[in-house]
Amino acid sequence: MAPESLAQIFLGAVLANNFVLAMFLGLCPFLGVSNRLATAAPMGAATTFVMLVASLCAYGLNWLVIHFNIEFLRLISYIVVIASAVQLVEMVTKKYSPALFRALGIYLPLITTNCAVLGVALFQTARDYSFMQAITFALGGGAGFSLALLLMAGLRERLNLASVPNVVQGTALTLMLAGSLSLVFMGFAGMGAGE
Amino acid sequence: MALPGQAPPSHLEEFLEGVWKQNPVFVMVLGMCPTLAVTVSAVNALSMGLATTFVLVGSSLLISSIRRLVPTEVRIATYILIIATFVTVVDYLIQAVSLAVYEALGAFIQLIVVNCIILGRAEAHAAKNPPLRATLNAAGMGLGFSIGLFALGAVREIFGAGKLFGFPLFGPDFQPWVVMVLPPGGFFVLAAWLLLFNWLKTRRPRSAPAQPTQGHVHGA
Amino acid sequence: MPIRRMPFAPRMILPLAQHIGKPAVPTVSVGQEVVRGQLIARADGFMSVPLHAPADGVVEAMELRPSARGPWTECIVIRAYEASTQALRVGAARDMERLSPEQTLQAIQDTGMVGLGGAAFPSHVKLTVPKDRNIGTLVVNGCECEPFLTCDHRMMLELTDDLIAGTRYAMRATRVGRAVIGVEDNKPDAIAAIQARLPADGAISVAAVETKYPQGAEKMLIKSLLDLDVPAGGLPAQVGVVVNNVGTLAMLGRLLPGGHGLIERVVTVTGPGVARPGDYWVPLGTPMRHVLDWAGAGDVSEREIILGGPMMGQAVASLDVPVTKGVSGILVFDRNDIEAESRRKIYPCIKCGECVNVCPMGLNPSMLGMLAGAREYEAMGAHYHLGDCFECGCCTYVCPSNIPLVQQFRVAKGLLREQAAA
Amino acid sequence: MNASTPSPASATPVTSGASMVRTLGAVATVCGVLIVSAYQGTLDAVTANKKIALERAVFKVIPGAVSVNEFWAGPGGVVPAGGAAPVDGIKFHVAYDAAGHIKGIAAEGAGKGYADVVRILYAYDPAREAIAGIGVIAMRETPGIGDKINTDRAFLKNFEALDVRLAPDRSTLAHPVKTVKHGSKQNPWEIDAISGATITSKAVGKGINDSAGRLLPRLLPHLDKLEKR
Amino acid sequence: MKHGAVRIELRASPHVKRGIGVERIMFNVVLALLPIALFSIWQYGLSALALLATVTLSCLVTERLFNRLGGQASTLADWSATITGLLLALTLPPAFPLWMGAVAGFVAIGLGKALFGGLGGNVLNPALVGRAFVQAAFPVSISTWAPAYAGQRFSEFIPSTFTLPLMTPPDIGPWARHALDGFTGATPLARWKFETYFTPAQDFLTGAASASAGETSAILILLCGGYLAARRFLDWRIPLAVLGAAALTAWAFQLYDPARYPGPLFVLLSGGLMLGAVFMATDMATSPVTPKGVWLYGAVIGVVTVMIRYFGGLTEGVMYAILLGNALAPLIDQYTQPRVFGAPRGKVRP
Ligand SMILES: Cc1cc2nc3c(=O)[nH]c(=O)nc-3n(C[C@H](O)[C@H](O)[C@H](O)COP(=O)(O)O)c2cc1C
Ligand SMILES: Cc1cc2nc3c(=O)[nH]c(=O)nc-3n(C[C@H](O)[C@H](O)[C@H](O)COP(=O)(O)O)c2cc1C
Ligand SMILES: Cc1cc2nc3c(=O)[nH]c(=O)nc-3n(C[C@H](O)[C@H](O)[C@H](O)COP(=O)(O)O)c2cc1C
Ligand SMILES: Cc1cc2nc3c(=O)[nH]c(=O)nc-3n(C[C@H](O)[C@H](O)[C@H](O)CO)c2cc1C
Ligand code: SF4
Ligand code: SF4
Ligand code: SF4
Ligand code: SF4
Ligand code: FES
Repeated sequence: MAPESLAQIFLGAVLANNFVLAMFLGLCPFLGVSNRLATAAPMGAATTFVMLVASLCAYGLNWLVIHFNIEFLRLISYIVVIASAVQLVEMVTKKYSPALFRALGIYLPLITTNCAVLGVALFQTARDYSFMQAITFALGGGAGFSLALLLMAGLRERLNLASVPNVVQGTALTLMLAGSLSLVFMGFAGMGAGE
Repeated sequence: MALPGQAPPSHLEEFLEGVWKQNPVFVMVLGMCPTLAVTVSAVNALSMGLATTFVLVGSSLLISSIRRLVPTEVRIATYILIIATFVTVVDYLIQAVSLAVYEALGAFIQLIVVNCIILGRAEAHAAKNPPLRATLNAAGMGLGFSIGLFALGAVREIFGAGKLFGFPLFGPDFQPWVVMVLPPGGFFVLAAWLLLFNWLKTRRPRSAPAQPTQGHVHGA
Repeated sequence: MPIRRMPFAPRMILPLAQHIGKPAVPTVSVGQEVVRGQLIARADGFMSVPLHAPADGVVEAMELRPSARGPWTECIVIRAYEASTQALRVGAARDMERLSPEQTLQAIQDTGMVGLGGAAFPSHVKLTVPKDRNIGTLVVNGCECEPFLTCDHRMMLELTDDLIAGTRYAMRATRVGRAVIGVEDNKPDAIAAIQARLPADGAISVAAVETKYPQGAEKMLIKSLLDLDVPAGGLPAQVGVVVNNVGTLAMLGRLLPGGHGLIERVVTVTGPGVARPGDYWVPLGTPMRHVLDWAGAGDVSEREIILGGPMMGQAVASLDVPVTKGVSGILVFDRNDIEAESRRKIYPCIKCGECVNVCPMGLNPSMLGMLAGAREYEAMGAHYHLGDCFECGCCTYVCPSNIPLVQQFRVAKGLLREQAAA
Repeated sequence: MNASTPSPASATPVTSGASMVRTLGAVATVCGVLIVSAYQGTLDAVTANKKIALERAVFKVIPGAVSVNEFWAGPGGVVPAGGAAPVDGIKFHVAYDAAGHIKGIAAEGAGKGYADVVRILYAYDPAREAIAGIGVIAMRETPGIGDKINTDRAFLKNFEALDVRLAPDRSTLAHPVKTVKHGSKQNPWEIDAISGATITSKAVGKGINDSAGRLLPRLLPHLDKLEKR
Repeated sequence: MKHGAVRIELRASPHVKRGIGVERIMFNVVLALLPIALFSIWQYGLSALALLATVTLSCLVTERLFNRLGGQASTLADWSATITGLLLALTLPPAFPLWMGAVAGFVAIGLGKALFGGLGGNVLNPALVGRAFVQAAFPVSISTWAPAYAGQRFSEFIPSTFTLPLMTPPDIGPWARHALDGFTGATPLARWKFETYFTPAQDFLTGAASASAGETSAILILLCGGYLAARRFLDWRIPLAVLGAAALTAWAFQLYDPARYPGPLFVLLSGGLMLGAVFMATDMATSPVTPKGVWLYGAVIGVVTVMIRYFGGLTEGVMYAILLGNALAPLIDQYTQPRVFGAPRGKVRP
């Protein structure tokens, strides 16, 4: 049971310790899929959802491995179960809610298990979060990921119309933006601390 | 990697591919999370590089040796299983060797599981080539990855702490650039390296108009 | 300064296409003598208007001559006799009171009247109410088309009775019971003059509107007079309004009763390069060179000559281009202005938002400009309503980065049009 | 990384379920063996490392101690670690001197700092009923600012005798441990913050206050049981 | 009359322009900044002067350098780099070592502007990018304040000013206390945050409170901003929105707990809010263009500033609030496109 309050956990994961910009989780999708606003929102939603699933799975699994005293199977069980859970969700949505699937489904395979998703599981375990804390953490992480994605997409769309030097095109540009955003988010450090 | 129709590359090329031509950090821009997260110091960077290399080589070897037996349906599942295994192993090895390093790298050791380089290699190379090639290629990739990490870790440690491998470089009252060991520093230093390479590319006379290193869409 | 007459030029050049629609068809032949006001080309169908001789003289040629827009077009060239006077002679007087709406429209077409507000759109077409619509109001556009121009102002002062009469004819033609004359509030004298002449029945009223380019744009004027929004991409008729320029109606009032044709119009000649600026009665077909000499701008060696106003007017390539029905003003800029202009450095868009604030159509020229720069023309049309831009030029006027916004928009529209066509 | 579902429509011939299960089973076995052997192989080394690390940490805050035992303090009393942990038990370490007498108690405290949670190990001296020293276990505070709590002499001096006496009813601290602005410490239960790093300082104070506040009331009644035997 | 060699100019309409160019706007902003700079020199003396000069120079040199690298003509003439330099310097503490100031200038223009394509290309306020960078790089130096109106400010420099490059500046505590006894080195915001001490308004107005150069002269800043706004060189709506939103938020909190939270006046006068609202939030390149967007943008900045001040770890939040506003600007623009004339009402466009 970690000392932080739910609010601190959530705000932290969104701002000061933003999953992408401060904790370096889920960078590959962040760098890869942040070039268009249209895709940013659904991508963020899908990721958030998957992170929630992962968090739930991990919480249960962790209890099991501790209970049966087989910690050495923790990682392998996490990855396998989370992966299959997401695939399951994917199939279910495809079957029962095609609309939702069209909106998010295409992104699911992209994120089935990226650092952000497994990261939620591992960090909540390492910090032995309670159930509520874990869920809050997952939601905050997802929100943070989405926020970063939206901001980045907006900036990149605008820069598409600017005369950016050739040398700076591509990943370098995205990284510079990410760095600057990360600087900005430092401003929220210590939110709710000390109280 | 050997495309159909063209002669397979020599073993040396196989090894060097990942070191330079397809360098995971600077060219393919893969596995960014550990790259940026743990490179606050050269030591951490190298440890992470080693750990990743171990997993790369191990999983590639195993996968390529059983590549004929695995049916397509469960291909990915098998790979994940194998990779996760080697990660768990390396996780314990590091704990056994040095808790300090273990603490420093934290969750990012276990996150090697989801490092795209590894699954990418498994699918794109190990599953299609004999063990020797697979191992060489994986080793090359590992080396390339380690070099990339070191390039970041070194710069960040030098600016951020005025040290390299823990040895002070500038004397006692050097003013550390804290930002370098903070998250933004990671982004900026990597961006700087990429800029440098892009710039060199554009300057080379015969090379065509600057070919920007493209952002890598996850798993695509 | 009242409107002055301008003598005939030795040669008159009359393009057969002075209006939107099908060109007129000549009814005279080379060498034939013509009398001032005589029909020389007949309307070719509904979407067309006839042409009349501006002076006594002889048809010297029918050939291709350069037009203001550049391409060469078919013209009738008339050599005017020295003796020719500028009195209106030819014409069969008619009693307007007894004409039916249809007959009135026919009479309007016969005078060869087009919109003098700039578009040169055949007035009888505009005044023909489509079956499915009913027009409630006739809006008379008494705004001065653009800065510098004064012709509409002068006509409101000097041809007030004609204006009222013309308005009545137009009302009958369109069967509307109500007409509003919108005049910018910087012309109180015009408003007073019209007020004094308004008929008792109150069918016609005059209203002052804010002086603010492009107040005269149909949509803006309708908005400020009647508070009606003409739908994006739509015509005034869709909100039950027809808009006519005061010049158009004044000329109708002046010509219809006597059954005369449109052979001269009031043109503002002005600008830094002009010695005797002012408004002139210019016979249609008078070459630019003649007008400039008369107004004392002949010997400016380096200059820019603009047909229309500074904001939307067209720079002309040749001094042989004639004054046509659509020309409301001639503007001459001299060396200094041109150099001042060419000294301006073009910067990237700094997102100051001036253009967005000023655009009367509520567009986002900044974004449109950047898209144009990136050649993303489809996006301009699809997401940023390029089609609604009516090229008032306000954005270019204010842009501190000196970005040629509206110019780019024209190109973009052109390309999109071509794509649509292809 | 991307585990894309192999679409049924893929060109490859569909393998029989049996062989699938067989392969997976085989692979799983191989992996199982690998993992377990790695686990077993490293177990001793790892536990040894952990013990050393722990002892180093504890001896640092409790100088003169030579051995350490781990306990749980539950609502019902204290039990040696290793067995099942009591519900919301608090782990603490008892350090003994050469003679086997209790030299001090060490326990963990944690509070939200500037960048992230700051985890510290504090030493409790039963004799003086006071905190006798602290050490940082984990923090992500800003180098040069927050991490002064490790090095700042003036700050560490706070913890040579930080008063954590229990209130008469033995159920709470007599005076909650409080971090005050730099230079304004008045009472033995106050912590004088590092100027410029007030937030991290507060995190430390909060960590001690919360942890000691819960641990001491449970622990002190059973202090005698902890003697080495 | 002769019609000899006539040269006829052909240009597309419009043929006239308002004629207020970028250079003109920027130059006026420089003019408007000078009084503020002079005031800060008057307050803090030689060190402030040296810092202003160094930072601005560093910005100009960097701009020129990147012109060279990019193979374009010099863009110094558009004055925007000068503005960046002056503003950056005005937001730094007077005791800031010069070499760090130079770094800030380099980062501001390089990372903040040039690499994004120069004037108008940048998405974040260059000056603030520079400041955010050094704040994260040298957190100690950037929160070390020197006393205003120190007796010998025109005869000697603050000891930390001439720190050797890459070296740690000396502790200026002793110098400061001897320069002005009873000097605590805490800004009004820090004193409020950690001692709940409400600095009286006149201290701000006279600039007696210690803070960044140029932070402490609210009235002067308002005057200079007013001049620009009057000449329509800056968009008055933004400062209004920022200050309004900040004041309202502060007022609400004060109602909630007057003992804990200061009033609107304190919030408006303290820290960099004035300078930020008037000169930095208004940076055109990094603020929205749509009428609705401008108000939203300002409001966000105002509220976030107060939130960071009240609940964040930092004592001052203006910089981060503005940068966040910049980052949001593209999104804001997207969702507040003006309504096209004649289009159905209340229709949002992508
Ligand atoms: C291609 C074109 C077609 C038009 N069709 C009609 C029409 O069918 N009915 C009408 O009343 N006006 C029509 N107009 C006239 C316009 O409503 C407008 O009054 C005319 O273009 C002059 O407007 P402007 O001077 O504001 O450009 C048309 C104009 C153009 C250019
Ligand atoms: C930007 C713009 C400005 C205009 N300004 C005027 C004006 O000031 N006065 C005017 O009579 N017509 C002006 N027009 C033309 C009117 O919109 C309208 O077409 C004209 O008054 C119709 O009358 P007409 O067909 O008799 O010319 C303008 C058109 C545009 C696109
Ligand atoms: C980049 C940066 C990093 C900081 N890191 C810390 C930190 O790690 N711990 C801390 O307590 N304060 C940190 N601060 C300072 C806090 O924001 C806050 O200003 C300080 O704790 C106020 O304490 P004081 O009133 O004693 O100066 C940091 C400030 C900046 C700008
Ligand atoms: C009203 C106004 C405010 C400005 N504020 C800033 C500023 O805060 N920071 C800055 O670097 N440049 C500022 N500039 C200069 C210029 O706009 C800035 O360098 C652009 O961001 C360059 O693209 C300002 C310019 C104007 C006209
Ligand atoms: S170059 Fe351009 S302007 Fe000249 S003739 Fe060709 S198209 Fe027309
Ligand atoms: S020209 Fe410019 S201002 Fe006029 S309508 Fe078009 S975009 Fe708007
Ligand atoms: S006026 Fe010019 S510079 Fe300003 S926003 Fe519009 S296009 Fe950009
Ligand atoms: S660009 Fe537009 S205005 Fe120019 S010629 Fe082409 S279509 Fe006509
Ligand atoms: S409406 Fe045709 S160009 Fe503007």
